Amino acid sequence: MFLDPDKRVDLSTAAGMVADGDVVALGGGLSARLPMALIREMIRQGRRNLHVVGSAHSLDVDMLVAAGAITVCEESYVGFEQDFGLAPAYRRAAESGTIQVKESCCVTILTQLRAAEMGVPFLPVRGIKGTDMRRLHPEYAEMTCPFTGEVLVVVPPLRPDVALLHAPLGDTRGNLYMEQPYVLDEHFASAARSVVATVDKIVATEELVERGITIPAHLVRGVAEVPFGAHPASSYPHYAYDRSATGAYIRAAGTQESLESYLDEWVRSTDEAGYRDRQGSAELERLTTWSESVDAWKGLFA
Amino acid sequence: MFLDPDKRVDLSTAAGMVADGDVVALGGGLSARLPMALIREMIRQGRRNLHVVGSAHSLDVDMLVAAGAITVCEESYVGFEQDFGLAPAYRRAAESGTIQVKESCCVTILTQLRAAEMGVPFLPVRGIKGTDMRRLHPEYAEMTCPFTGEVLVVVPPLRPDVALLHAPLGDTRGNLYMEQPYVLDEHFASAARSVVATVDKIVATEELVERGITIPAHLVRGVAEVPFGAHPASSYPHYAYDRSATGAYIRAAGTQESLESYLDEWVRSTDEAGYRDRQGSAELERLTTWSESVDAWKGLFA
Amino acid sequence: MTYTIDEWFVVALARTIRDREVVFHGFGSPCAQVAMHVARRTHAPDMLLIEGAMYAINPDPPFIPPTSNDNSLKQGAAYSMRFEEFFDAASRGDVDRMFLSGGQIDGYGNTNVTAVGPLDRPKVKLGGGGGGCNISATIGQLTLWTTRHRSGRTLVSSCDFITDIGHVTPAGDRKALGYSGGGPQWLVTELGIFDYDGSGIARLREMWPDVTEDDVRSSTGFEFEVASDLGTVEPPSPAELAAVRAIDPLGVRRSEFDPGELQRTFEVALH
Amino acid sequence: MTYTIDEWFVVALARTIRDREVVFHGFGSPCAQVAMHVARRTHAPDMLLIEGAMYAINPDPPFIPPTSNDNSLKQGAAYSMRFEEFFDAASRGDVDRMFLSGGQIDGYGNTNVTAVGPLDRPKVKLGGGGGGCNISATIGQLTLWTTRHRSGRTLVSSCDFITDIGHVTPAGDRKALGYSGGGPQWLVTELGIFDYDGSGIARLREMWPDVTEDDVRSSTGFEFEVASDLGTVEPPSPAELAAVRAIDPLGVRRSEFDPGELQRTFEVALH
Repeated sequence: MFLDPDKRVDLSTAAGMVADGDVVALGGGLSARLPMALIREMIRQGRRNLHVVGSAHSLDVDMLVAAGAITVCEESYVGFEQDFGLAPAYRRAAESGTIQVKESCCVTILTQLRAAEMGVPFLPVRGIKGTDMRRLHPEYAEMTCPFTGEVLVVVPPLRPDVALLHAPLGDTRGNLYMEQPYVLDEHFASAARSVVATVDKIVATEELVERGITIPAHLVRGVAEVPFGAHPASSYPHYAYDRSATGAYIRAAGTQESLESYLDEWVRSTDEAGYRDRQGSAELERLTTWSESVDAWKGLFA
Repeated sequence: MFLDPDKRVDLSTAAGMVADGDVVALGGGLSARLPMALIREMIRQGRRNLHVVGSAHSLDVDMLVAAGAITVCEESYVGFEQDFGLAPAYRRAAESGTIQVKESCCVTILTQLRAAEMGVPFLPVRGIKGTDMRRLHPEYAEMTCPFTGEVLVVVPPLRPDVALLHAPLGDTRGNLYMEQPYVLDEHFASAARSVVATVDKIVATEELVERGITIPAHLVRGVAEVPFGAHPASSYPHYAYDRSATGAYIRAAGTQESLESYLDEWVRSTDEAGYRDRQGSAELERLTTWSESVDAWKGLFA
Repeated sequence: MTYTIDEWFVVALARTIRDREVVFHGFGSPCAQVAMHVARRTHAPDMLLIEGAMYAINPDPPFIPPTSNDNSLKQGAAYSMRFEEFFDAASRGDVDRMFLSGGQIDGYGNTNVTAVGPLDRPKVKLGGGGGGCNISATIGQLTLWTTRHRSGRTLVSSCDFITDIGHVTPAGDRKALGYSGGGPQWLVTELGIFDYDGSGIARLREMWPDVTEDDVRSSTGFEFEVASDLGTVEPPSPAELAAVRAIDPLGVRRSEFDPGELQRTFEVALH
Repeated sequence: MTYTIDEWFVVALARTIRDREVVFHGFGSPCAQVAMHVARRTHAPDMLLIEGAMYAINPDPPFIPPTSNDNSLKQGAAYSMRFEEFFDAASRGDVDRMFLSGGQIDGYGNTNVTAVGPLDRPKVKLGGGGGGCNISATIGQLTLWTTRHRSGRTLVSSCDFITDIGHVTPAGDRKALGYSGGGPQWLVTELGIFDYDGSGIARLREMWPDVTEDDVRSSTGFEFEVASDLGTVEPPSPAELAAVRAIDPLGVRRSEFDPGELQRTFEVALH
């Protein structure tokens, strides 16, 4: 556990807490609370050979794949839903065999995290049999229930080296406040060897207590304050999903060549302050207007 | 799941949702949020042959044992801590063999509830080996981990017929608000076939949402509004533990004979309105003064 | 007054829900998502609607956004489940119905959302199954759907990869696998509606009025039975159409359809 | 100025805690409970204190109440763990120390809180182990304590029932059982303080000044070693005594002692 009273670090130090080759859990899901500033910073630092794990993800995984940072991908889904469809870089890498796809299922990942949390070396899952998932996971086994005689698939613990989480609010000790859905973040925090977090804003502990702490400080190794640190994913209650910025990525991702230009322009040639500048403060502020009216909110997605 | 929009029932109907011979999970723990009004009502209704399960409990179990309602007791602890010591009726019944003591451990019960929640027929636990717990639980088994070769004890699911919970606040749909510690109540609610709840007060759903719902309505079969329904256990934020009323029970419990008189006077000869009258409204109101000052709070335990 | 195939399609999906069912859709499934809200606002007011990816219970979203993890989708919900709370409920059999789609769907209702072609070098790497794989085994009944039937590549004789299980898999049927869930009950496509016969094979029950049995057959890679009372899909009621338009003002449901399909327009019959 | 054995006793317990440890006590354990707060207020300010039964992290209770589930015990805590959150942390080895007592304690530090006498007809049905059984296997180190050593019935040659495991059980030692926890490190009684030798047997290290080695031996049912540097328990510092009195104004810690023991009074030495 992490007992330091002050866990604040800068983003570069935070991203440096991930080593090449680590098993990395990615917090949030789809277009919500993705640890994008950490993703971008790891790309700047040239991180390699990551084994990423998680549930349903999108830009975070696709951008890491595009940057050549991922060797093994063990997510339950990577894509942009019906809106932008398949994940371009992920798809290219999977189809050309440059990453190993160990696609999993939310329940299986949850169960493996629970095994790590509970300190047991295996746990059973009800499904999997009859599907082709074991072709991707020869490490699973089967056991016969001593009570019912049923044969169930059993899975080993999943103990990520580090969980990268983004929260709208945190304090200097590393307590984090999130809004639901927490997705797997609570389980990542307990199962991983350490949590490295970004928060849009560091506030007094009292403010977090008022709202309710989601992830307690003793699980968190470092916390970096990065405004719009999840952008273009959402970080409610502060800002909504930036559909337009995501669309810009998708358009650039048509070829690896144009994607490299995108990464150079938006990531490698700048830092997070520069990233925010280039996105434009008016554009970013617009994402915070979701709460003004239903029309304003809906307008963000039109 | 329970989808009726109005789950309100009177206490008698609520207690009637427990059948003789049921496996009954008791919510709360020690001196907090015990479902005492339901316990008393079940005694009035002459409920028999219950198999109670839970973590660390006190007056709820002891009183049911005193009334002859329990056949099997599968709690991790029954007693009155260092303050009043061993549980008098439970102890007599255990020593004379009139109840079957299947004492368990918090982690084991949690694990068995999780198996029921997860829909799997077994789960492993790390401990138990080396202890004598299996002398009380021949139903446990052992399995060899296919990944590590370790031998672990595995336990079957625990699916109570009904979980009896007390919450300070609820709504007409059956949503419940509790303060921490929730103890096993959340797991009981998910693992049991149904939840029957008492609440000190039924309030608007909006008020619960403001505070945060602990147990969602779809798990709750019936909810009865019973002021001081946990008394003499605490139900924060409303009232603290009534040490003096608990002491009166302990003094009466010295023999089964005096305990019968106690049950006649405080339970069998009256209803909950009468119970509150006999306790005295001034005495009950005093328990709500805990929040006025540290001295007032401390004074309740002096 | 006219309406379009996307509207009628989600109404048909909505009708597979019975009142007082506990129903879930996954992410990236706007047609199923809109359908659930239509059902709750019309014939199934007492269903328990679990909003996919938010796990919000009975929300009243002001609109359907183009992404499933947006907070608009929990507006009005008194309670949101935690991730594990939903998946546990589904695994232990407390969820009555789930909507599932697939890049490939075979005659038994097995679905593939993982990869088309060989696994080590797929022709198309699909997005992945999310949480469907395990809980397809245990949820009460499944409503399958696809808006890509006409492509001829979706309803296939055999899936290249089984992500979510139907009635019968190469490893056995549900009973042999020890699964409590009932499996696919309906398969709704932009051409027609299938149910499943006693052997677990899709059976054509209804078609849209602008579709012929030959259209269906030429687009379907597996052999299927045809119900003796093969009929036309019941048109949407004004209330159903109004519900579709109210819940999905941005038309997110349309993103599931090929642009050509969206040209299919129908007239409200005047009685 | 004088102080009493209960005060000195909890100070001795407190000293078994090292700074920056994650420490837990069970319910019904006021001596351990007070000791943890004393440690946090004196030599271990950066420990992580997990309040037993409340699972509150680093609370500053205004007083110790006579029951472990009282809300006073989470005052000032920014966070309280859920039940499973604590027990999972303990089970996976993230908790460094737990305090454990027992109606019977054997030489290896196995404890019995279940029943004295035959299991089907116990002579004394004890309260039960709560959550100690499983996590005694996995928590880093254990501080055992009893205030009933002098009774002669507590430190026994062999427990009638092993609820929580010590260093060696009839089924094997911790290594053979596959347990990662280090087991008992200290045993603090109202007569003296033991640690454990390489074979896992209690070894007398210190005694209170009003206790003789014969007192200890005649009250102990198992054979034990005596440290070559057998000494006297270090008296409490003014800061430690002040902390005891501040955290436990109701004197709840005294409920663990036989009334006769509470007469043991000591003088603060003037230097």
